[in-house]
Amino acid sequence: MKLWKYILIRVLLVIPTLLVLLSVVFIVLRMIGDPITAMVGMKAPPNVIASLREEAGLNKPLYEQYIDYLYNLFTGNFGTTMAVDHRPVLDVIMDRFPATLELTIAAFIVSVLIGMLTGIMGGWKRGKLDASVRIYSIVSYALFIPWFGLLLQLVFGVYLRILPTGGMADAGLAPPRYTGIYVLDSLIAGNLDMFISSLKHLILPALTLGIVLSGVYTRLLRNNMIDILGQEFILAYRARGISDSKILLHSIKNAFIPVLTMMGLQFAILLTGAILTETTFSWPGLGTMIVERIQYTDYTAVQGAVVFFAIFVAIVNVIVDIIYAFLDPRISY
Amino acid sequence: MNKAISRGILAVVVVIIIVVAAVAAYLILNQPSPQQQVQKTLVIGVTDKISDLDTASAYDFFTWEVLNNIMAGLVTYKPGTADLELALASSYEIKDNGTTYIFTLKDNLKFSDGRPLTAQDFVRSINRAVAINAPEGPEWLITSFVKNVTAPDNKTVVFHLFQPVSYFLALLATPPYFPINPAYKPNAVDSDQTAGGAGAYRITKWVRDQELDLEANPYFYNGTPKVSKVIIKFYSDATALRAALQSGEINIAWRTLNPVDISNLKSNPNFNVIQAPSAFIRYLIFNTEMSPVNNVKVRQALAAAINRTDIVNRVFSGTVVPLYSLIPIGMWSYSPVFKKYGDGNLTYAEQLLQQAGYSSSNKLQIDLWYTPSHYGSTEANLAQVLKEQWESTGMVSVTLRSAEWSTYLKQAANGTMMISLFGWYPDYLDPDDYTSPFLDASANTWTGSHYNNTQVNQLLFQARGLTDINQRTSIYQNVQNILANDVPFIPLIQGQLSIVVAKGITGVVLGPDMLLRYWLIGFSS
Amino acid sequence: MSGEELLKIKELKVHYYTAKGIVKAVDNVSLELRKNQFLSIVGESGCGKSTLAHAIPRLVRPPGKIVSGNIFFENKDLLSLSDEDIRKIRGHRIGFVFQDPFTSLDPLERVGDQISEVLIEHLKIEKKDAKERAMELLNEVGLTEDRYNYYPHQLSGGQRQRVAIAIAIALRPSLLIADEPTTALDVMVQSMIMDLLQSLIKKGMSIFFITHDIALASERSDEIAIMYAGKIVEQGQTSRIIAEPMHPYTQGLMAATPDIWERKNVTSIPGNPPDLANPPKGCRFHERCRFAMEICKEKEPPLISLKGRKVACWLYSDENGRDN
Amino acid sequence: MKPASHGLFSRLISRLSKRFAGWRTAFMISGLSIVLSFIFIAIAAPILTPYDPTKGSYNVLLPPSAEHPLGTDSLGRDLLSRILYGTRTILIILALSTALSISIGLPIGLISGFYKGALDRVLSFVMDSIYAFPSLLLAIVIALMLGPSPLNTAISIAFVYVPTYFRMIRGQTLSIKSQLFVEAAIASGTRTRTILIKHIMPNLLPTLVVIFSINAADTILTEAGLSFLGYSVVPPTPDWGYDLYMGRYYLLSGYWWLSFFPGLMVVLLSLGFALIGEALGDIYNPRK
Amino acid sequence: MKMEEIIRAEGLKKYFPVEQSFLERIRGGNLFVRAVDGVSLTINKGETFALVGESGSGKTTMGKLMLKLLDPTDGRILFNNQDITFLKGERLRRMRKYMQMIYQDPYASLNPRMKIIDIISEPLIEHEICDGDEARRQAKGMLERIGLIPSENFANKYPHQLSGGQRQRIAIARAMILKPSFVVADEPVSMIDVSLRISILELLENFRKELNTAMMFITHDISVASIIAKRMGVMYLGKLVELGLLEDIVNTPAHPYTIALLSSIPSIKTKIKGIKIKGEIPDPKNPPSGCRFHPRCPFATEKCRVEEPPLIDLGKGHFSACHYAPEIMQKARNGFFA
Repeated sequence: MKLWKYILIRVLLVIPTLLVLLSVVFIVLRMIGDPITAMVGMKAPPNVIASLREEAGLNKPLYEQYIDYLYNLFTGNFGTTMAVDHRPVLDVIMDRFPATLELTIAAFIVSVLIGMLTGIMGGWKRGKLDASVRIYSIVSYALFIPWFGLLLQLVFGVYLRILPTGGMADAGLAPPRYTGIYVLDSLIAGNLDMFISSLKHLILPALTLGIVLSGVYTRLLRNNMIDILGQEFILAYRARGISDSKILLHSIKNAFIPVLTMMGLQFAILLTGAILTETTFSWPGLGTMIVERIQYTDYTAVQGAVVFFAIFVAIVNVIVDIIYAFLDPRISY
Repeated sequence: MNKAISRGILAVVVVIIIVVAAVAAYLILNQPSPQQQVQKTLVIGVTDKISDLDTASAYDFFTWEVLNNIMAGLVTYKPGTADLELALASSYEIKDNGTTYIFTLKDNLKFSDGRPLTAQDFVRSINRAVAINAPEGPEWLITSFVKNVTAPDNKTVVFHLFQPVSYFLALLATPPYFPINPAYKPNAVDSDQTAGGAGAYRITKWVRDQELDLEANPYFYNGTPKVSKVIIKFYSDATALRAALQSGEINIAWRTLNPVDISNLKSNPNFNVIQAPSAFIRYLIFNTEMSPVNNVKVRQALAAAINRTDIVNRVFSGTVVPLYSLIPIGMWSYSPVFKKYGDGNLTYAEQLLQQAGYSSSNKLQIDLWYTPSHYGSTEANLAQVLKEQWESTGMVSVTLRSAEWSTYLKQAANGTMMISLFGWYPDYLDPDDYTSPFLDASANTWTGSHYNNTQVNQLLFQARGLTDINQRTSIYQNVQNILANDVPFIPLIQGQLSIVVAKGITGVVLGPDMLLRYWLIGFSS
Repeated sequence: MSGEELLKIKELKVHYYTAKGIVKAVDNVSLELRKNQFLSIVGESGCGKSTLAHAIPRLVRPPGKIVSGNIFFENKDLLSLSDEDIRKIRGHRIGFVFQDPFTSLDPLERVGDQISEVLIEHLKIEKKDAKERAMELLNEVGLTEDRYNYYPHQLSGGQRQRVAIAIAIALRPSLLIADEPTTALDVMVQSMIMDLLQSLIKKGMSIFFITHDIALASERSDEIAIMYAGKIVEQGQTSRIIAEPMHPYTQGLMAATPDIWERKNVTSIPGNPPDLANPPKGCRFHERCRFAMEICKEKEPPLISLKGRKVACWLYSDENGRDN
Repeated sequence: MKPASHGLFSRLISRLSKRFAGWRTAFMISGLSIVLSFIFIAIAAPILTPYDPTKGSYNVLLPPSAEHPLGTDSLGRDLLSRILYGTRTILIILALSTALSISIGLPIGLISGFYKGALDRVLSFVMDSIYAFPSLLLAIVIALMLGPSPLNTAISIAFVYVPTYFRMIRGQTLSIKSQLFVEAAIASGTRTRTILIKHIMPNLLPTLVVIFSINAADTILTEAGLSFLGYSVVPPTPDWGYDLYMGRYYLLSGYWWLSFFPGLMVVLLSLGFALIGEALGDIYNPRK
Repeated sequence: MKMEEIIRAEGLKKYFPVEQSFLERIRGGNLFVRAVDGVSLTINKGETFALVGESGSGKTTMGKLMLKLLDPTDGRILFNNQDITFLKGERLRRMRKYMQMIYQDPYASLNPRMKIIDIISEPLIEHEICDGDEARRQAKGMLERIGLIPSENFANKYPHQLSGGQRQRIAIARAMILKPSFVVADEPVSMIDVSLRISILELLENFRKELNTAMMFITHDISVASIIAKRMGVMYLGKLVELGLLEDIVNTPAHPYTIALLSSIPSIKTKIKGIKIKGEIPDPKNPPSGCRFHPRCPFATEKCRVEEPPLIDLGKGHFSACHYAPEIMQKARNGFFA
């Protein structure tokens, strides 16, 4: 069977996955406090509340609300925020999402780079190096993001004063918005100052999240490397007189494939970490948006953001699966 | 092909490492100093957000501040005072027993983009706000008072009111009455519209939740701002704001730093802390029908046990002031009626509790509710300190409970919370706004206090119909005395505005309207 | 029939350093292999035969270690070569076929590329030429050229083992070590693979064949060495040993091997093979030996030459017997 | 000695001692000593500190000193006491949430993996979907729904970890079920109940222990994350994440101890479980 | 002596669905591996019957079908003249008391977390033959019976503390403690060292004689089968290609596949000649038309390609599924292997 058909099926499979996630979101969120009360504040007369409830469809039976909810999401209607700005939720999300994307991609690169480097070294060399690699992987796994971020802020921001402790750019150096990803936008704008400013702001959050996540890759790659290096085909390569550097490449390739499947799952952890990292570094992404909106009990905004996360996760998983199928000839699709 | 991929991966990895290393090296070796960059630019950091750049919809203090800086109305407050002065208008007259206001505009008014500004722009803007009728919007500031608004010619704006309103001029100083640029969508909220109005500044860049860049409006009716470029930087929390201030990234830390940072920065020679009272008050609500706080002695005992100074110091690091009435300090008719219970007056509290039948072996069991984020990070500490204070009588046992804002509001209205912590921002600066919503039984259902005192109801009704300030003052003082006896609410503290500026910043003026005027701020040379 | 000597193993010792203690997997083994000879090492699981095979091209993995001895191959002592020099011999002069064709090929590389790689590595030739040569090799081991682009998982066990052999013989090594190459395969496939291996002798290779099946060894090889508990107990020309097995273990092994063509009374050897971390004193077989004598419990029998073979048993040598 | 002790624990010890060499022992010992000392701290908190962790004083924001080894917080409470008692909070939540997620995840994972079929497919799908979702976000939303309390926090964390247990247990059940000894038991006519209890469950235990210790490390971080965002327990209950969150506001004014020590505790306890998990993972899945 | 049958398979089939993607299923319908495709055979009381074939021939599937460890796709199984094809649940479980299985892998077929004594006594308890104490007493007896002496030393050990041969004895004991009337032994010695194999086979044989148990002995190795079995069936690609007395089949094979199989068995004494065939077992998803062996058969004709040969009775209970069975047999008799 052809790869594209596999891709098609994998993409189609997103629909039930999303349905499950959306249903969980619906069930959980419908149990939270009354969104209308939150919206109108403390001074609204009861008849206004009643009419608003009707308008929002909250007086309908639950299953009808559920169908409406799915229909609206399906048609891309995420509703309007209930607090502060009353803008379309999708706009609010799109304001914030690129920041999260920028952070997660940067952190992802950091974690994979560190994870691959340490994991491969640990698995290949063993000995003392391996022990320190293992300790690194355990310690980084146990790091608590807000605390670790705080330490980095203290050292690099407050004490050494070489890196900013929060935000995405210096005052006046926020690049014009093309994609919303600052590092990219500043390059598009061709402004080096903006680029450096964006990059400087990105370093600490990306390091925090990246290092915390790298332990998983370190561990996985190290274990895979050891597994792979213990396998007979590696011995067979040696028996054929293949040089160590080529064997290393072969073993990395083999060790990397299970890591790829992990990446999809790791992504959920990446986003979890992003919520904490964004909060710690005042990073104006979806994570901080959710935290803010929860504080306003902005029901539609929270729902929208959570749904958006769900879709995002589902899509990333599809992409990872497809890359996986592409790289591993053993997958029969 | 697979080999190519693995080689490709390696190549990419190597390239990334090199790029990252190179950039890091560049950054460390080539430190651009933030101070140099902002030499001619004023950078103001805030933790607030601009909700909406549309006068038809924006209804929060900080957005109003920004709107006041990019727009102007017929009248405005004299900086630092509660006195009104003419802004876009050159003169006005009041007719028909105060139901008609006729304004004449200044000559050659222009929007910040250079378009001429006429009386029709006022009519268009005001009618637009009414027509859009945004949810939770400020349009009631128009519709409750104004029957219609017309422009008989390019320079005249005429308001017809339903009935005389003594503070109508004050209403005209609010954004819904501001003329807005025709670029705003005529029929819908235009949240990200940067065209503004005829204020001191115009917007050059607007990145939501990130920064707002302003430059001086060359067509401003009232001279040239001291600083030609102003940047508002938005921070997600107070700690980030403080860090930015300390790193020199911003010149001014405005709303809202943490109390501890404000008191800490007071002793820092690099910064000036400027403080002014605000009209924001904090208080407790009792559900007067719920046992055991339906016993007035219990409520009085709890009032006596509260130590406001301790709260001010431990929770707010001295950045707020104790409040002994629901009417804020500085407003006419204010009377510190709760002083009679004293502060942390444990003897009196114990005495009252004993009268109510409680003792150290038969403790008063009460629930204190708070909402964890709506009133900021100090809220839980406030609740904890109250618990401590009450429990130090030895006769009270407090259970702290919390709920997020919407649930909290709902529970308040349903009267399910025994004691709850709330706060109040005024809609208009008048004692009525600090008494009727709480004490008038027809208006206080939202509090869930179930407080209903016929005498108070009548007094408040009477005060609303009077115009004489002395008569009203004595009524409000009377009401406050009854409040202190019945204790359906306990006032705790009154807020304070604090602004921290870097040394060398001048012209920071804080008035009762709580809005900062950017155009007055400058660098001392 | 004495061909030129190709491989000479002298007093080789390979030990595994495990938590349980030192496992002496290969204990003082000496062997010779001549050119164009098919030598089978026969022994049961855990007797050290596989370790012996791995030791020749120095492929013993930690915790295993070659402790002492010499391995002379084409007049070089393999144990004294640098890592780089031994690498150049591996795959080039010594081919190696592993037991399990399911695990000895890289699952992520096309089989053809795996053949090409070894050619490129040693001959530094162009990929195109390597591919051409790889296709010839595929033909040589009985596979069609279109298999070049297959991944290992797309091939059957027999086909994979053919690929493994193709890789092992790609550079025409003078020695092919085959470590139980047919154990994971069916009898009919085994027969075909054995035919393929035997055909290599004619192409000038020598084969060092490891098996647990004395019948298979006797059928295919010129010479047999019987290994028990890390030691060679009997070694010599296949026909002679089969006709007259001298060591009691060889006899037992033969008696335990059923044969459909022969009505015979098959019997087990009593007891279990010894634990190599803690081998018995004296002759390692004495606990299971019908003929065990006092001396067997005390002293290890030397490997002596007798009746056209070497055998290590006290039945055939007295205490003052000729040591080597 | 009761024969039961021949089971998991003694096997564990014997395996440990057998594989004494190597880092896994160091990991195990350091992990166990961290976790055990935290358990000791939780139990002995009242003995270890004279102060009430919830009672404030006017001695606010004192730096570490002999009287207050870790200083005092903004309400004048002894930070050391809060941290020591905070151990109780987090361990209680950990115990509750683990008990909950195992008591749900284990049986459904077992049934799903053992019986397969449509139910398994549906359950797996749902669980996989939840598993792929950012756990903290889910926990926040549920915690928000339930309101703050140790039990509610435990429930919201449990909800997030049920899929983890489910997946692991199901996968392990599948692999155990496919092992010959289970088929052998079926072939010899063993009752399904016996197969589940005697053949599958005991073989699940090692996996369960490994997942538990890794999940425990995770749970601690999740709980701390929840309380850091303010959705865990009600103050003045001592809670590391919350204290870190509150302490953060005092950081730039120089009161570093308020946030440093609570965060350090989170990392240490999580590290303890992670070390045990690493060692156990090594023992039950030894690599050469 | 009248042979009394214990178990009979009639036209047994087992098709396993091939794991396919969703789209493939829509496009091409379900694909099946025809692991067992219409096999009939009878095993008599107390008899040892060998089922021989290469991997993928379906011999193990056949064994599991006979024990109802798998549900047949078609055909039926009669045990003691009772149709057990559709037996399920508790009734099937009770039936297992009389039919047991011994597996190839002694390392995987014993629960690593159970003590030896519990492993052996479990069937007694599960079938409520006796209480726990009695079961353990019997199990101890069994331990001595299988040569793990003294039983106290072994009773409380775990499987991993024993050698492969000892474990296989435990597995045999577990099966035999119920005194079953039919046992399927699936390659019970193929993972055992050569020097110990015979002792395991002897143990099996002794039990068989003592309990008059019928045994289906599944193996890929005819030479091992020849030690223990009288009768034999040869399977190829899910079909029974030859059936008869082991001696008859070895001496006068009547199917080319059997000849090829016999030819490839290594032997110490006899250098094989026989026939050599090419290729490997085809994909059981798409078995060849006609005679399934025809693509590899040196004697194949057009008929073989088209027509599937039935199992022809050659007398003396010797059957062969070859169109040219008599000719093949004749060739063999004329010294095919000489």
